[in-house]
Amino acid sequence: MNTILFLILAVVAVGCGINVILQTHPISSALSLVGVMGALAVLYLQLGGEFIAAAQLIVYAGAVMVLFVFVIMLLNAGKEQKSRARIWVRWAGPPLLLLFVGAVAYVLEAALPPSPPVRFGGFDGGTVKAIGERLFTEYLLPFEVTSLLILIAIAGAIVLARKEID
Amino acid sequence: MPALPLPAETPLAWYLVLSAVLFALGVAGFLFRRNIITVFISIELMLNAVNLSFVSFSYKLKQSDGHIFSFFVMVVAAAEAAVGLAIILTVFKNRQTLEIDEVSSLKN
Amino acid sequence: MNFFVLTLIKVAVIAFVLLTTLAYLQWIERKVIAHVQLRVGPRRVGPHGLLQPLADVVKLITKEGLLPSHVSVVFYLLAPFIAVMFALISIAVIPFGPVIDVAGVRTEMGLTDLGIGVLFILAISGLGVYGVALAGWSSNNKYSLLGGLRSSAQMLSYELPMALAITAPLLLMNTLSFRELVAKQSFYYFGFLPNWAIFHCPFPQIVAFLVFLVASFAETNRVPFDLPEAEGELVAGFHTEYSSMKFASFFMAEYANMVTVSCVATLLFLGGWTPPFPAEYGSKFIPSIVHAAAALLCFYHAANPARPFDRITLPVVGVVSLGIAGVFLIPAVQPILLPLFWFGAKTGAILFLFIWVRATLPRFRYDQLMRFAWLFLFPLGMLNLLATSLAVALTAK
Amino acid sequence: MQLWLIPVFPLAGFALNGLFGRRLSKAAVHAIAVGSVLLSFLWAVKTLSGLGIFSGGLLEPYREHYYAWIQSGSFNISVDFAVDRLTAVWLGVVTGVGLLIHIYSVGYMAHEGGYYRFFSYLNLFMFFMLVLVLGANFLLMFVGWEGVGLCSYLLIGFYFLEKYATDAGNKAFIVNRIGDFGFALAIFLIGAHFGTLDFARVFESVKAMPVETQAGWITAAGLLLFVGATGKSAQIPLYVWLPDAMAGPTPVSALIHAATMVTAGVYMVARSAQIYLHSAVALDVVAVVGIATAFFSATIGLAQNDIKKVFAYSTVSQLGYMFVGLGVGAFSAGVFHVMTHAFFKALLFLGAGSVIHALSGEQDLQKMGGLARKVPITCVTLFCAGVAIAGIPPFSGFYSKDAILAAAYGRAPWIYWVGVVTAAMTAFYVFRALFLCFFGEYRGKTAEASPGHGGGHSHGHGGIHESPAVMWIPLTILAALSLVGGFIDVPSFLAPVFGEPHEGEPWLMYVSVAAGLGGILLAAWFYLVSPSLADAFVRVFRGPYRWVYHKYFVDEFYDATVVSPVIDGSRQVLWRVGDVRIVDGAVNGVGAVARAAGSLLRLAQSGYIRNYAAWVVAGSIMAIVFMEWRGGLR
Repeated sequence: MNTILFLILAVVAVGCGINVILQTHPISSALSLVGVMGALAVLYLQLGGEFIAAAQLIVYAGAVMVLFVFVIMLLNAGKEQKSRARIWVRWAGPPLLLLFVGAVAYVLEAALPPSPPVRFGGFDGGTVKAIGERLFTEYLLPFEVTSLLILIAIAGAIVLARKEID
Repeated sequence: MPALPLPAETPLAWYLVLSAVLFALGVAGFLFRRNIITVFISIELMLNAVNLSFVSFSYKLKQSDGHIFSFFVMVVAAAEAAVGLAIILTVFKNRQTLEIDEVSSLKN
Repeated sequence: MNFFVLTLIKVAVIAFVLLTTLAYLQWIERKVIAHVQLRVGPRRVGPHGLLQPLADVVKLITKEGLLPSHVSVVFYLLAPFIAVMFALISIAVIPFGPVIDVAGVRTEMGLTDLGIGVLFILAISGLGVYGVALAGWSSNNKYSLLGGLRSSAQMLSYELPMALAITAPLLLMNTLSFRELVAKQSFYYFGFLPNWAIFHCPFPQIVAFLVFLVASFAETNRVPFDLPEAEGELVAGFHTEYSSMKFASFFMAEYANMVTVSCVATLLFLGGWTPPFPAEYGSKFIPSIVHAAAALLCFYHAANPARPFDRITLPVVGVVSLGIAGVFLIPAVQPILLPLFWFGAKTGAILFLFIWVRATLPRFRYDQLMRFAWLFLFPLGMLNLLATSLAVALTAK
Repeated sequence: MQLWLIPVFPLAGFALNGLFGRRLSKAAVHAIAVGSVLLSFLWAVKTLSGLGIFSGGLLEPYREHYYAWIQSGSFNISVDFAVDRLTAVWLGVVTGVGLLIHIYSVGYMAHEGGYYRFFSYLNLFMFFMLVLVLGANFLLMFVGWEGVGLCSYLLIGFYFLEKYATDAGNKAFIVNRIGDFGFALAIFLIGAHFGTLDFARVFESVKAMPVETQAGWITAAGLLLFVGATGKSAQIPLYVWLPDAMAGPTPVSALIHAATMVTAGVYMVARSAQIYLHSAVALDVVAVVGIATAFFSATIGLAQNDIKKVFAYSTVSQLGYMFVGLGVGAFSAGVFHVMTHAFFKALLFLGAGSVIHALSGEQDLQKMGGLARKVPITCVTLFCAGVAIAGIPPFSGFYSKDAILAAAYGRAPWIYWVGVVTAAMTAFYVFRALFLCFFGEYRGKTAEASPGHGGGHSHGHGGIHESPAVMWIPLTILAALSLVGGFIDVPSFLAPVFGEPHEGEPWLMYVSVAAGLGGILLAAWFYLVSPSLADAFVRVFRGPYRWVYHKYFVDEFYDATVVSPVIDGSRQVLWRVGDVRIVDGAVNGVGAVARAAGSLLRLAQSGYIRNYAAWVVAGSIMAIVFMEWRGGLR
């Protein structure tokens, strides 16, 4: 059951991921990314991350990507015209990429000690309660710093956006 | 449920490999796409992949730190998206293009 | 496999009830607005136009589904689907009543009860925007595009006050599951004043409730925040290019969203299916009394009808409602029906508010909309949240 | 006991006045300032009485630990305050006299600009002074030490629009730097040797050591500490800053440059008594420097015409006395003299201030005279101070000076005799100043503001007038103290700290008293009976008089030997060679290298983001491969 679900979601995720980079229109990429996020959210649930799954949907899919779509629509970004061949990228890119994937997979294979298989509910540290407790006790400082960061980001975004309004 | 030829319990490594593949896809998108927004989206894809591996590792270690890290990643990604998109807006307003290679005046 | 069967049954029941509700909600809206505006509204199809929704459905199904040539097909077709899907999904986590026994099967009213139901609702409502935005973008029409832009910006902006307003009662109740939320609101101060969130000590959530209501108006693109589909400016906004079932699904999505937010408001702030005063003071007789009163009204009007046709129809309605009143008196079914009644009553009240507002208020201007969200609602929600957390912190053991 | 409250009150006052004083009314400002000092005075009294100071208690030091300041391995310094009887004396003097002077300043500064500035500095000074005396280790003491130096600098240069004031401030600051450098070296030496700076621990381990007969490192420490003392307490050769420090407002001269700060050196030496007791050389140096300072500055005092300068030199010479007391091993006597001196010297300065106030800023004795009727209270109080400082029994100066001289005779008679002469001179110049000021006929013009006093006095009150009550009440209190202060038997009070004081033969006492009376009578003869005699005297001894009048040309000597070489050296060598050649050269060199490297690396920078990304990917791949190759993964 678990595995079937995983396979389905993995297929969905990878499919959408490929779609992200194959689609020529940014909005298609954005929506494919939303698909990836949805799949990942369910995977998080499988891994016992209730809170993170919800956050994934709310923050990423619900806010960030909507912002992307909004901007794409605002700029009315058209299709991307065919790349004039930058030759070395054409030839160096794909093998480099495969090498990269291989390396990462290999490292995972090598670095990962044999670990328990995933069962649904095998880990209950991801509930909102648990996360909240740790977030507001030992991770309090990072949390506050993050809020500061967001404040700065807001200010920066406003400044940047305002500059080209007037 | 009919019995399946699959393990009833998923190996953790599968999740990690999935995240690796997604990450690689993100890298590919970053490298091969020339629309700034798409490049940005690829970055988000990479971040998501990393989050997945965070969460899987925290499953393995039975600690919620991974979740907290990925939470921070999300928050930072949100901030980054806000600023980045604002920058993209400005670039577009100034240069009427989203071609990432047009925006190369930073050299020399 | 009992679980699957049960779930399937419940899905069937809820889907049927919900869809009928949606259809008739629209009839009610037309009627109410008509009466507000001193018209009579639909009354050709069936008595008092009661069959109008069916007629509409038939019409919408049988109409030709146009596919404009200049649209980007995939998203054009995807958009209404997304919209209606996310609108209906969120019903899944909403409980309508307590856990009950039906024919020895113990089950809860409502599909399921997530531990993080509230977060789920938030997430889904956040995703709902894609339908509208995509519709606006894909139908490749400047009005639609504007509609889509507006709706995405508007929904992003009103997510925040909504989330803040939701968070405040959660602080008091200290849970994320709707069922527990209701359980926490099922007591009475001094034996009669319900400790619903809006009355909840140490910090009544009236402000949060109001903020939530306003934000939900915006989230559902209802008047006075219906800028994405502002007829006056944008023809029909994001669904200008849509027709027949595709249009219908947008319509359905809007009403489903209304129902959802009303249910959420009921569960979060109005104590779900708990009666406004305890049973020992006779709250269990209220439904019967209401229906009986309705019946008497019908009989009175039947005695001296405004229209000849009423002589037949009104008594029928009266008898039916009398029957309902009787049913509510059967002790066996009371534990099932009473919660449903109260839940329906509260939700209905909020839905009526939606309609009423639509009949009353004019539309905002766009900048006013944004300013209202960021400069009024957001600070208000934030202050309320701060005050609540302070109160909770001070009164915590 | 909450010792920390004592310094914190003035600190709060400083913060309030310093931050908001500009917007506060004068009343609020001095209410805050005086109130804070009053609070810390009361708290000090309460604490001390709580420690049984008035009931023969506090035989052992009482200390409070607040927090660990510096911790590195075994060497750790904590912020502790400690009170023993020695500290108690200073606490009383600093807070008490400080309070009186604060009150006095309310009247004296009433017409000055920068009112809040003045009071906030004054409070800050109180804070640092209290930290200095309360601190339980050398470093904390050093903090207070530097702090009071800073405040002294700020307050000397209070009229920062006047060049001479700022110059005087700089002079005080720089000269003190020299002393502080010695003090710092002493601290390093002690820390290096004992691995701690805590008074108790240091002195314990010193006690365990043999007395050094010839130069050893204890001597070195003692001498270095004494260098610091000479700086802060204006001893030869570093006394030159104190007379110039009179450029500050008179209450500052009274509080900082007479009563409290300048005695910090005495406190430090007395505190380090153990070290000095273990080094005969250091002790003798202290005594000799002290007596030399006392004598020389007394001679200079003879010829000064600025009333504040006279008292300044007398301060220097009295400080010399104190060091004599310390140097001959009569620490308690020295401390005793600190207390009495605080009373009568503060009184002298405040009185002088009152006179100056009355004359609207006139400081030149030649332009005074006959003021006795104009400012009777000031006159009376000043004469009380005079008899006190002249050592006339039974007034306070007599007891302390006598104790010192007796001890000095016990150690080395010649010091005693020089001291007697000095005492005579002291009596002479003090009464010279008083007679010139109060008797004879008025030699000055009618009041006009002089730059020496901030020009603030060119206001309504016409003619010469007695000071307001807020000024003369402190005067009377101090007068009473300087009359009866001698009956506070400090030496036996300090016995637990320094051991019992030794009694001298009675004739010593008679001699010194006679000397004092002689001085007074001589002054009276010169300046009351036949004033012309003084001028004749000057004409006869023109040469010596010139030397004395010009303070032995010490300042000019320092200018020639120290100051200008330093300036030229830094200009020619440090700037031309060191800065331009070496430092700038290095900086520019680095820049050039960076530029060269950059022009190479620039080739890799295409400006195409995706190229960079490709580089990143390649790099990470290489990193992973490398890790695997090194087997770093398992």
